[in-house]
Amino acid sequence: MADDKGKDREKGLDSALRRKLLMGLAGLPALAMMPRGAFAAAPTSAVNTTGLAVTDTEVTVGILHSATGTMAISETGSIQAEKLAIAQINEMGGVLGRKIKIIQEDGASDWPTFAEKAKKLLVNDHCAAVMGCWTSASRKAALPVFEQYNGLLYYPTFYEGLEQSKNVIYTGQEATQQILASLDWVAKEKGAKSFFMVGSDYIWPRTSNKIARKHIENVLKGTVAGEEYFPLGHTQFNSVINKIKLKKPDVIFADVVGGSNVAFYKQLKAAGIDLSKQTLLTISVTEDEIDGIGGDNIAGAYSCMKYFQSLKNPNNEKFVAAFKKMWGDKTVIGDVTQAAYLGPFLWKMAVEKAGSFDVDKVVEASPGIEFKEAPEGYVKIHPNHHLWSKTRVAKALPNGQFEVVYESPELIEPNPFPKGYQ
Amino acid sequence: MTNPKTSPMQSLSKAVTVNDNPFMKPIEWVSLLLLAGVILVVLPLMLDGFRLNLVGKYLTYAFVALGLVICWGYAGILSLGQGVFFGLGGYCMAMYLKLEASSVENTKIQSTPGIPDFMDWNQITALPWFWQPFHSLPLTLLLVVAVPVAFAFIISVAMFKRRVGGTYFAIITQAIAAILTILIVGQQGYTGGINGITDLRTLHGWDIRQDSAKFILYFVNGGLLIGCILMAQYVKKSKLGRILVAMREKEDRVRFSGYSVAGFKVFAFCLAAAFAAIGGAMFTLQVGFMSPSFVGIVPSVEMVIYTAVGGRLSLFGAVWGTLLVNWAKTSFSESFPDMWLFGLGALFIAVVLIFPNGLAGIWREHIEPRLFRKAKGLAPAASPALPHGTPAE
Amino acid sequence: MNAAILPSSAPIGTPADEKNFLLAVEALTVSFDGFKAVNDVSFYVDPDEIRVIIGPNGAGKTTVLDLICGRTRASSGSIKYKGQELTKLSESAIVQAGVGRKFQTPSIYDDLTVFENLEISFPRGRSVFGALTFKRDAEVRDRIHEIAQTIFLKDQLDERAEFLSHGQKQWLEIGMLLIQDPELLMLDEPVAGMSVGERIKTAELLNQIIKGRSVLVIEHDMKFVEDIAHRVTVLHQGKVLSEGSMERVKNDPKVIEVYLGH
Amino acid sequence: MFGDYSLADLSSIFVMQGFAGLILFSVYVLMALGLAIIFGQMGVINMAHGEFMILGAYVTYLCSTFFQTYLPSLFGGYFFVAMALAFLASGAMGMLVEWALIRHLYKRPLDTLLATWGLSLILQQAYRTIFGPREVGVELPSWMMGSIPVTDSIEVQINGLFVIAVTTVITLGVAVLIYRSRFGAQIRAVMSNRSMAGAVGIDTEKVDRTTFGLGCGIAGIAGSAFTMIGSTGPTSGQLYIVDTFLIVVFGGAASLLGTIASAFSISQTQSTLEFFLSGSMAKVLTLLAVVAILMLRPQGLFTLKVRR
Repeated sequence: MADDKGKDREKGLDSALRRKLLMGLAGLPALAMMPRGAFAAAPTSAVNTTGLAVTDTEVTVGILHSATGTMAISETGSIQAEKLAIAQINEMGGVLGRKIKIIQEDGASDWPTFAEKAKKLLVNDHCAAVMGCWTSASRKAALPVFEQYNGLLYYPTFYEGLEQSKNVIYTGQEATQQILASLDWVAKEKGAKSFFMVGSDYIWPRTSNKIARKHIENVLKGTVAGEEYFPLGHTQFNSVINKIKLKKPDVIFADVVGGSNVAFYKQLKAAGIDLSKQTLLTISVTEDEIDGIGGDNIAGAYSCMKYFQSLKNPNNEKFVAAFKKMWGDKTVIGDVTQAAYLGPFLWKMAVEKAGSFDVDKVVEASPGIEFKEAPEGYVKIHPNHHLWSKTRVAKALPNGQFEVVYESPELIEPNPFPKGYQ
Repeated sequence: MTNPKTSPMQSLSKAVTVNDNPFMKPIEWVSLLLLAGVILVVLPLMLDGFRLNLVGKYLTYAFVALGLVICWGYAGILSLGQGVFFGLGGYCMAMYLKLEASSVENTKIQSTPGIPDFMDWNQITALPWFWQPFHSLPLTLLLVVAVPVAFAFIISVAMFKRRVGGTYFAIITQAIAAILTILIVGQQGYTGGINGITDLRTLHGWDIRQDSAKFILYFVNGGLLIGCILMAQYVKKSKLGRILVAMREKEDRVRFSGYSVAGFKVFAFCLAAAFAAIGGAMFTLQVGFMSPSFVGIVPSVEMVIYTAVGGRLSLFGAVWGTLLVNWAKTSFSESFPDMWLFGLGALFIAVVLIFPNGLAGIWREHIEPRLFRKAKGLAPAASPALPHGTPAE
Repeated sequence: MNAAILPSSAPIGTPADEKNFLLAVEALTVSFDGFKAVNDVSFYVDPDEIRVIIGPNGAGKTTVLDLICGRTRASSGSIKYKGQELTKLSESAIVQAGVGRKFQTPSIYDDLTVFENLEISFPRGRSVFGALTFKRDAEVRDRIHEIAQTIFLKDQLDERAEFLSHGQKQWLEIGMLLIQDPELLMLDEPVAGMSVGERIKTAELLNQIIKGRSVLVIEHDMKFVEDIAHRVTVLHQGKVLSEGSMERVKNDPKVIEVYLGH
Repeated sequence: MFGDYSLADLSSIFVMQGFAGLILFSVYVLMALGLAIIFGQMGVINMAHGEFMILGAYVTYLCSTFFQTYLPSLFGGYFFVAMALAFLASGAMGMLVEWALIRHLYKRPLDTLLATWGLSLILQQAYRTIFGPREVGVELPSWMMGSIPVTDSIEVQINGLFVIAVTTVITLGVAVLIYRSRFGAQIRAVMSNRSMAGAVGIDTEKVDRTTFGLGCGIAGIAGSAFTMIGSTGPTSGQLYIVDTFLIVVFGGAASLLGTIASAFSISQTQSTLEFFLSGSMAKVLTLLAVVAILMLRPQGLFTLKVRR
């Protein structure tokens, strides 16, 4: 790393020449981001020693999600939440007295584009932090960029774990946080012994199911009656539904995503599986997904998340009202949307604790940061860069909302590399 | 074969012939120099490291487009599965880089150190056999081309021997792209699944993530591309190139002139696969990862459009087309993300309906005549080597 | 010359010595979904003979040529060319054995020049590797110019083939066969759609090129047939109806009935 | 794997599995029928087929919202109105596209592929702009949901029955139209010999346009019916395209019977494999089998051997 920087400096001269040449070129965007810090007054030079885009009045933060492509469905909520949080922070006076300026880039549901745009946000725009990525694939693609250029990413999605980076704060839950408590609940509450797992065929469902299987077999002493995966976008589930009928598991454990999700629940309902009698536990359905599935089709299923829109607490009521005011009455708020909302606040608090925008100092200040106004209640950053959070189980209602039926009594410690579950 | 009827006009022929079939006509040399100048001199001077790396990434697609000119433009074989070969080449390279990044030292926190991290997460405790060859760099460089070409050979021999052609071939290649994507995503223990093979660091000890490495790789990429253009030009100019054109028009006539048509199609398809594979490997090196999203149908069709925009019969056009579409994509999606798909869709339709010969056609029909009218006396030499006729079916 | 007319029911292998025939077609049958387009056809072509096949539409004439050159595979029967069985060979092997075929509509490469059209037909560099390394040397050029002279196209060598007239295209295709120097030349309606002048020139061309080879021609133009044919085979509904000299065929009551009956 | 189950359990599962296969078969036929007309009869490679289906789905969505808001008493029957409108909307769109795009490309089939791919991108973005990037949930009348218990353990999905019924009606309708009606005779005449058909007084342009519109309209009905079992979003159409083309090609492009036979064999293979293997592997094996058979028999299952 140090070696790289040395070389960068050596190349400083001709890159300045290149930039001048660039200035003459119309049509190439994003070329005006000169290191403005050079002209700043003393306080800025104190809070920004690494050439970030910080002026006396402004600090630049990037937002990097898919606004187009197949993932736009999921990522829109995150963009909205991050913009809301930033607007609220600016209203409160900004960060270290500086208003946040947003540069939004479109990852276009294409992983190299995420890497590319991440690099642009860090190298060209000198963003002090980036809120972004949604799928694991996009994060995996962008991660080396954040590590190489020492950027800071706030990643909102609940995900499979098995990762920990100096340059990322994970504001969603990792798999054990999300799954274990809810499995305990379903075993205790419903007396569940046998489970049937259905998932989309990619890393998150497979890892989550692996963790769930270990827990079911080793801790709950139950059985896994079946484990099935379908290609992303698959829409025919009748065969697996028959298999479920044959095996008669106590619990269907589902992590199907995207368009398949909609097909799965519609066909489940059509096949006469009554979710008020057959327990179904899902880790992939938030309020956002229910919009497409239809509340009627999934009513009665249990979802485990750390956040539901219907949570009863003053923080959340304020948050929901503000969100609807900004983005319209019809919008729904899912778990990831709330997690995305946390990012800007966690960053602001870490910056203020560090007294600096420098990534190294912010990272150093981050562990232990508490956010008491979080809509989900209370979160705290763990030294492993994930959040301490509660896990909740809620029942889907026909109107598309959830009714929380269980909440873990304590904050659950994030454990991205769980021993005994790998 | 001996010719029993010796002609009385042997001397005559030498006088009459003007068609001496040079490797490249003057105008083509100019085009080549122009392209090489832009890629190797102008762009590196003009762009910062970030933008240059982007152009480098685009140029890896140009390899695919180049192959499609031969395979689709000349031989009339439309493949909607070029992503398969791009991906296979890229994966071969990524496997080597991943093994190098997964040294025992780097992976000591894993339960099985020394294997790629995603294998460890999937409870795989030993490196699978088909990963073994990728410990060796020379072998990897060989396999980067050999694996995709062998795959292309199997597919194309099976299909062309049975005279599967045209639309059927296109649809079957598309299905193959779909199958391979599902397989790679599903076998995540061996392939890295949907995330692909990520976090690649060094090539034989040389850190490919640093800016200087990217700078050098850009030139390697550009050089390889120009090498491939020259190779394609050689093929195009050889009798084989003319046979491909002939085959596209009147397959039966070629067959009944004593040629095994399938063999020539297999060659064109394998050549296109080889180019795509080189592009894929360079992509992995410059971008730093490889994932199944470059194998599937959507990227494969997009690569066809690069060729169509450039002009499906023009080698240089393929490169320009690739650069243009990608540049448009990047700048459009930066400024009007919502409009981008409209633009891309309209581009597809316009290229088919209005500019079937793409950029190369526009250049030939509108720009070149004007340019060379001014430069007196050059006009005859400027006539293009490419046929003006209707595009391939 | 063996002028015997073999009845279609002749047992396979009757002819005393096959070696005298350039082409021996015996009991050839092909059916498309039960319809027998060619049904038990046998005929024999001598070296240096011009044989014309005539018959009403749908008689199976073109199918017979397709079968000989391998474009269609026979259901049963045999085709022996210089004693070699053709029904098992690939199309390109049949061509390389010395059988050339001209199609009904001019089948040339519009996008290439006349020179390139002829060059592709030049019998060298037919493998993939051979085509890659093929050199346009003096032998090739001389031969192409010679052929161009023969087919009246020496001034059009550098012209793109699509700009040729219909008659010139037919000649070009004949030239493309000629350059292969086949021992058996099969022509499907070589003068169809030609002007009178072109027709005369074509007859002249054919008479000039038949030296040292056999020619199998399908033609409707009776005047033209009379001009060139050594012998005539009449096909009707996939079977051989009559065979012999033009004079003899013309007076065959079966032939008269078929033609007048239509 | 069946050792632990009673005979009654097993037999009822086999019945239901057979029924699942039947539903999949109907879904495939419905998906492929429109394309069989467009690709099989006209030779146009319509990559936007999935987007025409989704158009039908969106029309159904609009209908359901409309009926819910303005005619709640008639909501139970809205689906039939929706299917008719979906047919009309997709059909009209198809005719427009034929006029603007396809008619220039009849001699360049591979170019129709590129142009319609472009069209599919435009339609996707249009859906996204109009309906938003998220999937929309289509409300169904309650009588269409759930299942009818036949015995204690055998249940029959109502929406499955509905799809089977729709498929049967549409397929019979198309068969009658193409093989028994005057219009069908015109279609077949135009497709086998365009200039001859024109010469005997058939308005070939009109026939082309109507045929294309018909194919797209059927896609619209399919999309409408699939709102019962699948998702409706801007990019949902892309999910269908590979399967659909494989079914048509596997059946032998020009044959309606072939399309049905191929849908049957593919659906049964996949449904059976899915029961015994994991879903992903079932899909891969099915596709591989189809591709392998197509390599051995490129003309597909049903084609006439003809003189070329």
